[in-house]
Amino acid sequence: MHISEGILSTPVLAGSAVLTVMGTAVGLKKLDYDRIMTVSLLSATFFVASLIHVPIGPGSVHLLLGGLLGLILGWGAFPAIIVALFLQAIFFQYGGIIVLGANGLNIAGPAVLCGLLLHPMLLGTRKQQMTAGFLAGFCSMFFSALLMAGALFLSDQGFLKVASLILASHFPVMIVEGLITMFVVTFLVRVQPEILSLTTSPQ
Amino acid sequence: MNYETPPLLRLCNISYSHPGTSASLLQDINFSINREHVGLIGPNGCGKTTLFQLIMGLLKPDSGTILLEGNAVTKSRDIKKLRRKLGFLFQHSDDQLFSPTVLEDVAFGPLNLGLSPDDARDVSVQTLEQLGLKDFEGRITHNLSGGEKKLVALATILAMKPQLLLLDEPSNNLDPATRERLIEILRGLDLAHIIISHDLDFLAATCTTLYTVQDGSLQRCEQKQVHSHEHIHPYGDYPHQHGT
Amino acid sequence: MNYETPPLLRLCNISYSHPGTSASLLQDINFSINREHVGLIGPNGCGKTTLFQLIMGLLKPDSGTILLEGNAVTKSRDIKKLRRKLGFLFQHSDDQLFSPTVLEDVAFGPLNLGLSPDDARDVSVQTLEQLGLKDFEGRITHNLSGGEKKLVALATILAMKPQLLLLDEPSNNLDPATRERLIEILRGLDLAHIIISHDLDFLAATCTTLYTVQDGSLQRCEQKQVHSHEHIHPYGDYPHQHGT
Amino acid sequence: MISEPFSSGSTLFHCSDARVKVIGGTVLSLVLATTTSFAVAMIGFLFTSLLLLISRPSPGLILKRIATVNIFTLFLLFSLPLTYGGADIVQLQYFQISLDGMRIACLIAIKTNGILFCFLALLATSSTVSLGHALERLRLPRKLVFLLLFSYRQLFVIHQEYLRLHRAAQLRAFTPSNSLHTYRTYSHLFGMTLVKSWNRAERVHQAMILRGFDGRLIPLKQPQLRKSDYLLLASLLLISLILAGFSLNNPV
Ligand SMILES: Nc1ncnc2c1ncn2[C@@H]1O[C@H](COP(=O)(O)OP(=O)(O)OP(=O)(O)O)[C@@H](O)[C@H]1O
Ligand SMILES: Nc1ncnc2c1ncn2[C@@H]1O[C@H](COP(=O)(O)OP(=O)(O)OP(=O)(O)O)[C@@H](O)[C@H]1O
Ligand SMILES: [Mg+2]
Ligand SMILES: [Mg+2]
Repeated sequence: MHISEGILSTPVLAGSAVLTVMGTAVGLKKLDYDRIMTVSLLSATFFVASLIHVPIGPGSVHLLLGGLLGLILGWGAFPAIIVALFLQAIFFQYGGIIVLGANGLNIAGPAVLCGLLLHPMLLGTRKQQMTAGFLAGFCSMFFSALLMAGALFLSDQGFLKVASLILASHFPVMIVEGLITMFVVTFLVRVQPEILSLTTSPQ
Repeated sequence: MNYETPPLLRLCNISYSHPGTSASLLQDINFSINREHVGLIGPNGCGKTTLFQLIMGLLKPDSGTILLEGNAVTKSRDIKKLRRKLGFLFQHSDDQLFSPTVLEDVAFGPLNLGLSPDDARDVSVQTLEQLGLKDFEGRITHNLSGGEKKLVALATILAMKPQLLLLDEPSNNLDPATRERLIEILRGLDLAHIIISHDLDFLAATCTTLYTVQDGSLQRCEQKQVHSHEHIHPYGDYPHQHGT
Repeated sequence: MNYETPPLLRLCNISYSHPGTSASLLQDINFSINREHVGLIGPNGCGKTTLFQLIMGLLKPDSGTILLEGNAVTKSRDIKKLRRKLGFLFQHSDDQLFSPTVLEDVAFGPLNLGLSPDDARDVSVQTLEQLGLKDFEGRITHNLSGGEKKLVALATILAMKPQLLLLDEPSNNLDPATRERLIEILRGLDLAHIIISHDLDFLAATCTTLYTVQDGSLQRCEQKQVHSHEHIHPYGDYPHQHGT
Repeated sequence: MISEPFSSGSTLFHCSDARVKVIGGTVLSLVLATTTSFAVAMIGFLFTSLLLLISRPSPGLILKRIATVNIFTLFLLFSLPLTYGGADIVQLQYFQISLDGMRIACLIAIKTNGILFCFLALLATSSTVSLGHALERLRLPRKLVFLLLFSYRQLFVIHQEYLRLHRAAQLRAFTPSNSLHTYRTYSHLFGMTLVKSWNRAERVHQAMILRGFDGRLIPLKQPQLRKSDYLLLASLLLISLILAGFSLNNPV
């Protein structure tokens, strides 16, 4: 899911960096010091998700779960994901510093968007909650892959076929992300609903 | 001699050191157990938990063999078989429970063993009843108290019908009443077990043989006659217990 | 009477129930402490930890007042002052250590109190030495053993020079040697403390007064004369201890 | 396990100030990332290879890292010549090989590795903590740096927590497969990890405010810039400037 350094063109790098800085700024602004510890820990948990490999067909993929983070944190997911991506760059050299803007936008943008749009559905029936969970996982992954393909295509029209190949290959992953996000959401609803801000937590 | 059935579990010359450490933590451990009730003591960090992890195949010994019913455990198939026969209760129950409700957690093992959902549920309900946790089925595991978690963790293991229990400091953090209940339960089970504990009274109540791990080697304690020594402390009138 | 200096800490009619629960957990707690060594016992879940959290201002009592040196603690400035004078050792050290290295963790408090980095470093090194943790400075906190974590957590608190220690089950999971060391340390400190523990022998060694929390109320145990009762268990020859 | 294997050592880069390395490394990477010139990319690559050699990483580990990053590069090297299109086409039996595609793929491979080496030599030789404090002194938002430092600190704890739960599942005969049961189980394992993190956050926050925390992390070490740091920064910036100049004059 990460684009490595050296692939994207300058305008794409610059444009996505600007958007990422804006998203992060909004996220940070909405974040007060009482919640910052929670966001740090969720950021770390998001990082840990990328170390979990689940089987898919004959191979396995690692989880992303951006949609879930979006559901939980809303705009706060933006800085949380940026930080996790930075740590991934440091630890595993996934992505890098210069493409952090592009990778951040690709992953955090859809995560926040899906989270904000789907969160109201969590207040509904059990079925609606499950649907919201599935859609959060599936759609955030779908839009991330779409943005990634778009970034490649905008960098160089010749990437068209490669980009669509990447997009297509992500479809099974989207389904797994959807299922896992759905199950985690129902888990949270039962075990500690205030994580999804479904009950007013004592603050 | 050769016609005897081999013991359920046997360790031959097991040595182990954690990667990155130079000195070896456990050296030439020899031990066998069939249907005994064994206690295991030793200072913090001497390698008791590590020994259990070696037995369960979670760590690989640097040298030595583990034998299950006389057969060396080497391939991953053997390890799977061993894990079905041995139940391991973690030092921290929090690390052992992960399903939303108690019933789901207890049924998880039986389901993995291939039971149908209905059978798995029956086995789980039975096990919970056996431990006096009848109304716990629908409770959220995460919200249970420490003592309740310990008992539920025990249920998740018993539901898989093991032949030998490895219990890592089961009486830790339990209040006197829950601790008594655990002793009753362990005495009621007709199962072999190895119990790690710093709580000698708990071991005295549940075990017949005692081993110590010290400086990397496992030694059987001489079974002296029951000793009695005087014991003094204030507030003796408050209902109390020694060694929680 | 009125000219006496007021006690360091005083609780007046404190009542509390967790939000969402109906029955109140603690009711009309009255208590005061100046320079005593107090032990606190009670079954799991009776609200001992909650009481400490109330004292430290982490939870707000439903009714009642907390007085620090005779002044009611109400404004956030008062709470800050209270937190400087009281040191709270958590039940789980893992939650209390959050810096990468031991030295940084111990220096965190002093730095926040406004000490210069050099002074903070000096205070921390001294505190670590005092607890016999001299070579621990550079160690990574999350790799320490349970007992070591507990001692480092104590160091982080002592580095802030509190006047009263609140210790929540400090002897849990400690081996006999570390436990003895902790007892020595606590006796060596010239500090008032309140210790929650299920381990009566530990309390007997470190406290002079004992309170119990039961059914929501705090009661002082009558200090009977030191009692002695016989005590029997096997393996008495293994160097042992009661109540870990 | 997660670790920072390159951050310990005693080479020039390990001893340099993290701020210098962040600025120098970012500027140099930026020049390499934006160049479209083969020559500039190549010179940059050679230069960062030199930097990597100076930082003396352990060979086995470094090769592994380079290999993981280059999986995607390899994918491009194989796919772009077949899919890129353009005017320069060579027919090779059934395949149409696009020379433009080949050229682009090679350029990308050089740039990717050049920037990677720069990163490994300059940034990976600092611990995450000193990078965090460096970023704060470079005026990054304090909240963002706080997030970075704290998620870094809790990472290991949370990962170990997950691993222990996973182990518990394994011991109860859990074998992953392509089934709903598997996905549900992973969700429960992750969900429980999440719940624990959430609750730990509150307790750690309490521990911090009890020790006088008011939103600002004060570092114990306040590194002072030395002469060698200024020298390193100057030479990194100079090289970047020269490369950037070349890059502007030679778009191809
Ligand atoms: N994964 C690991 N890597 C390196 N060292 C480890 C690891 N796990 C444990 N250790 C170390 O090995 C030693 C033995 O640990 P173990 O958990 O087996 O002790 P224990 O006897 O169970 O102690 P306790 O009574 O405190 O539970 C300890 O010093 C511990 O720090
Ligand atoms: N945030 C909370 N919301 C609701 N209930 C809570 C909360 N925290 C604790 N409780 C409940 O309040 C009761 C008292 O908890 P507390 O931690 O004070 O007990 P304790 O006496 O310290 O027990 P232990 O000996 O097990 O540490 C328990 O039943 C617990 O489940
Ligand atoms: Mg242990
Ligand atoms: Mg408690």
